[in-house]
Amino acid sequence: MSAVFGIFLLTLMLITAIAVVRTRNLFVATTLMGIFSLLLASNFFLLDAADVALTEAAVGAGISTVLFLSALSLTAEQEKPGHRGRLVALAVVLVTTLALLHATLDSPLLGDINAPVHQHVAPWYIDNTPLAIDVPNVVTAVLASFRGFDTLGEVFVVFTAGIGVMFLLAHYPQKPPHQPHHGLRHYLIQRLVGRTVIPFILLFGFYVQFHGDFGPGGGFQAGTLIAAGIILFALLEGPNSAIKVIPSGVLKGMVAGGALLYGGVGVATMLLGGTFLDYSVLSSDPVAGQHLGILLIELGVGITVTGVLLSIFFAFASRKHF
Amino acid sequence: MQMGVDILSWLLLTCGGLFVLVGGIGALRMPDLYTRMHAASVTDGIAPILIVGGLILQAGITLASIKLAAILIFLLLTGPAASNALASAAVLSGHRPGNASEMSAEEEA
Amino acid sequence: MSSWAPHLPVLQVVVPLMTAPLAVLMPDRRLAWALATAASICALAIAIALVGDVREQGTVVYEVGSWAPPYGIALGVDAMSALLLLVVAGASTLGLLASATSLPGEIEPQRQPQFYAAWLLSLAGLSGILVTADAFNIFVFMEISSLSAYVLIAGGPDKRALPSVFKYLAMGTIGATFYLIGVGLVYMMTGTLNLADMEQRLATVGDVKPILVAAGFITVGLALKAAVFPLHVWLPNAYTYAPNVVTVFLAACATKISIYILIRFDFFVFQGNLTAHDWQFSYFLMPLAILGILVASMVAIFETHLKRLLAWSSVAQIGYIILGASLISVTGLTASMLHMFNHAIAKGTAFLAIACLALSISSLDIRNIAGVARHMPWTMAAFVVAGLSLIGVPGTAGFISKWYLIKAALEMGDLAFPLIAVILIGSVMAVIYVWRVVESAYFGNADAGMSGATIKEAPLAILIPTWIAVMLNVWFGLAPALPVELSTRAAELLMGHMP
Amino acid sequence: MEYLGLYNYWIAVVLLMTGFYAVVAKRNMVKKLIGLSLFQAAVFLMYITMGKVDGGTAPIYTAAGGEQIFSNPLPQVLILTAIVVGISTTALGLAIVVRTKEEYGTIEEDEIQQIDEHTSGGQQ
Repeated sequence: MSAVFGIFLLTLMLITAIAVVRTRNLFVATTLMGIFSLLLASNFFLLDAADVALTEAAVGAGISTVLFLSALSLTAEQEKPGHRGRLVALAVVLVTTLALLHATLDSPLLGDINAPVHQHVAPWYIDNTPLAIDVPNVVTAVLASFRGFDTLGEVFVVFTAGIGVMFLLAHYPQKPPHQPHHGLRHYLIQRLVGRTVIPFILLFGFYVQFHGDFGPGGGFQAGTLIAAGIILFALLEGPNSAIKVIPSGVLKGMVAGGALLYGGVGVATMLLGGTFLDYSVLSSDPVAGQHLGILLIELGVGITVTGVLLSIFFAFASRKHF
Repeated sequence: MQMGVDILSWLLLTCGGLFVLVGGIGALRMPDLYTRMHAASVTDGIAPILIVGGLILQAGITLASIKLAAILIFLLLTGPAASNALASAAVLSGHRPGNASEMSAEEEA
Repeated sequence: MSSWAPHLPVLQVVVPLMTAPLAVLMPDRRLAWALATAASICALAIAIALVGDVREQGTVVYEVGSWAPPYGIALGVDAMSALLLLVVAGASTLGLLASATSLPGEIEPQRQPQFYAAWLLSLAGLSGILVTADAFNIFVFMEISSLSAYVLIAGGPDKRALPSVFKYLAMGTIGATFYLIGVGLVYMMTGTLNLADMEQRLATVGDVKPILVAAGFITVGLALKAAVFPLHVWLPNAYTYAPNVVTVFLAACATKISIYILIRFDFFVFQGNLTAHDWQFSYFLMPLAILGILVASMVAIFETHLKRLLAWSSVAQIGYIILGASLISVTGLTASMLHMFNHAIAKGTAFLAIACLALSISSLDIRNIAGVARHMPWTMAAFVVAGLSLIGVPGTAGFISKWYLIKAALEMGDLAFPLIAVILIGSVMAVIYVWRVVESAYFGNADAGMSGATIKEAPLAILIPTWIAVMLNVWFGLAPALPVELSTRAAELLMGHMP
Repeated sequence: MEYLGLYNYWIAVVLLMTGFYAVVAKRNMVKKLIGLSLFQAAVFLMYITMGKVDGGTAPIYTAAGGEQIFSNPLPQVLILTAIVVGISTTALGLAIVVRTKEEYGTIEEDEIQQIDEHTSGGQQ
């Protein structure tokens, strides 16, 4: 039965993707991308990827749409028609498509149990997580401990994007603008609804942050949700009052602090005699050490992601129309 | 007893589905922005109540039904607020709720 | 250092990685510069220590989080990665030393801490790629180094940097995602991500369609990232409009790391398991390399902007490196690894000289530097040595790798003659485009160019790193024992995986 | 029935090509970035489809315990990393687009090339 749902959602997703490419109005394209991300997230959920569905919904539908809209407000709304180089592009695309379709002919079918993917490394993770790390959510265990070095690299990718945007957009052609941008101040309904909903969004963000070991969740999703809550506050009350809530000095501290916390845990495990990011040395009982290690690095991830997403949004929002 | 609850929840889910269908067709068929928003807010208003109600009946008295109720409250709070924001933004950007012909002319210009 | 000895491979990445957030928090640009240079010098020291370990033990292995390789992520430093670690750390240290004088003219002081943080991240990303032995981990570090490279290039004063870095971002991301597709297909058929483990499990799977397509996607994706001939369009503009110091660092090592991944992935995983893959590999890459050498050198000859001329020369030299690798013989691979090392020194010196020139000459056009040698003797002397090394004149580093390349070509039997012809034609073209610059600088009449009064010799602070690079050029030209030994061991390691 | 299993992969391939076409053919910089995120989203779908096991559930040990079939956790971990890499690239790309708009006044690549040829013509 769920195969029918899968096929329906996938086809809907394909239609949205083609609509995104064909439409010339960029705002429409961005909204369709939001729909596309939501369909992709529900597809992931159908394919038993709960963590990835939560991330894709929060990042793809939420933050990505906010970033595109804030960039579009500073640039153009309509794409100019251009037909140059269409045939070359089609040729290149067709060649790659044939190559990929050729690859899928021998690949294992969806969900068949004895595909090579499920034989070697995956069962070891599923069996050893309760023993070595004793954390219900196997994905968080693999993400944070077994392949912790990947996630360290990932935090620094987010960190690079954060300082990159701040570095590029700190360059004002003229004097940096200080015009009072008061947001939707005279929209009473939205501000009231916002004021009631924002605390619950932040609460849900913290829940996802510390619930990452037991159910779908973790640093990235939590960082995105908390950033979304504060961005909603900035949209309603205007970026200036939001910057009063989180001044830029604190933001820079969060961006650098989270990454340093994650790396610091790694260096601490080295100082305590283990290898880099080996949490079992953090406390006498190895399993408790793993718990502590995973909790700390998820916190570092959450702080960095929140700091980066907020500083990127404020970099876009505080820019005047030129 | 279980039979009755199943039939009721099945009924609620179907009605919810129908209302979503009505809202979708309305959003397509209506001439201008504001009337389309009326149709679209059907899928925002009555349809979630029916569908989530049906699901709560299916889930019975468990943690899942409390979470479903929370989702319903969240939807009912943010849906109308979003439509209100959209409508006032449209009015601000000069979309007069005139008759269809003048509207389409203005859109073409 | 003894207590840290076992942790060296991971420290090579962690030291620059952890100092990047610290550099952002630095209030003053000089503090940020000092921190960045200290971290780079420390990375160089670790690289040198790792070279020592590799020469004793062959391969230094490190398990992150003490999980066994196929389950956790393992780091492996062998002769191949040790050689390139020296290149990356050395180029970064020289670049940072030169940035103290060259950067203030290009980037406002309050933005410099973020610039140095991006620089450290690029260094950490490149070292991470060289150190790790996990296919997906390579993708993550590739993204760190690419994103920070985009930030470094886009930060420059020249507005034309923006569209060229956008093209680089689009093509770089497509290249990285092609690599991700390739790794995904191989993972689908083997179930593991560790390179060594992948090779063993591939033997049982054999020539299945997804693996063949995966090899294709990985080769094309990495060729795109390495600016191999037909996919190089992003490189000239990106290097020309970047800040001068960034071009020194990126030209010296950024594209070579993608070639390193291509060679390591192909020889360690595919060569042993796919039938006739060596034939596919060489007959796909050799024509591209030959075309790259000839066309790029031709364009460089007619180029007037100095940095763009050297950027096109980089595309040609990448052609030499790919040519060496596509010969699939021990000498061929040694020549390829050697040329990665020697070209990094030669091109690094050339761009350092350009950075010195840029301090007193606004637009780096050949006509504008007429007769500049009289006012800037040291800078132009450095450029001449770099040019000689690019050509491959005996006594400079460039000669050694050209020599091994010709030796490898000789072993190819019937193909020998055309290959040697291509190498020699490439060198002759290099003579032409280097001579055009040298002739204008030394023999051009001064009054035609900028007025003589304003040009004065570059300050000592930037001349020291330039001349350290010149000394390296000559040193590794006369006594190439270390790079030759490491390259030969790397080549034997790679050829060991052949069927 | 056998081809139904490959339907996910075929949709992922067509999505990949839609994104790839948008990046290669479209001249508007924002549309290129949208194409890029489509291109990456398709790769995510391909990875997660590999990890599905028939009758399996999300790899989370619930209190109910007992013998459950879990889907493969590893592709999910890789895709969590790849999603964040995708959004970071998009954010950086958008910052470059905003800066290009301020410097050139347009975000269409053809017009930027004309402006460059025009100004560099003068300077050369």
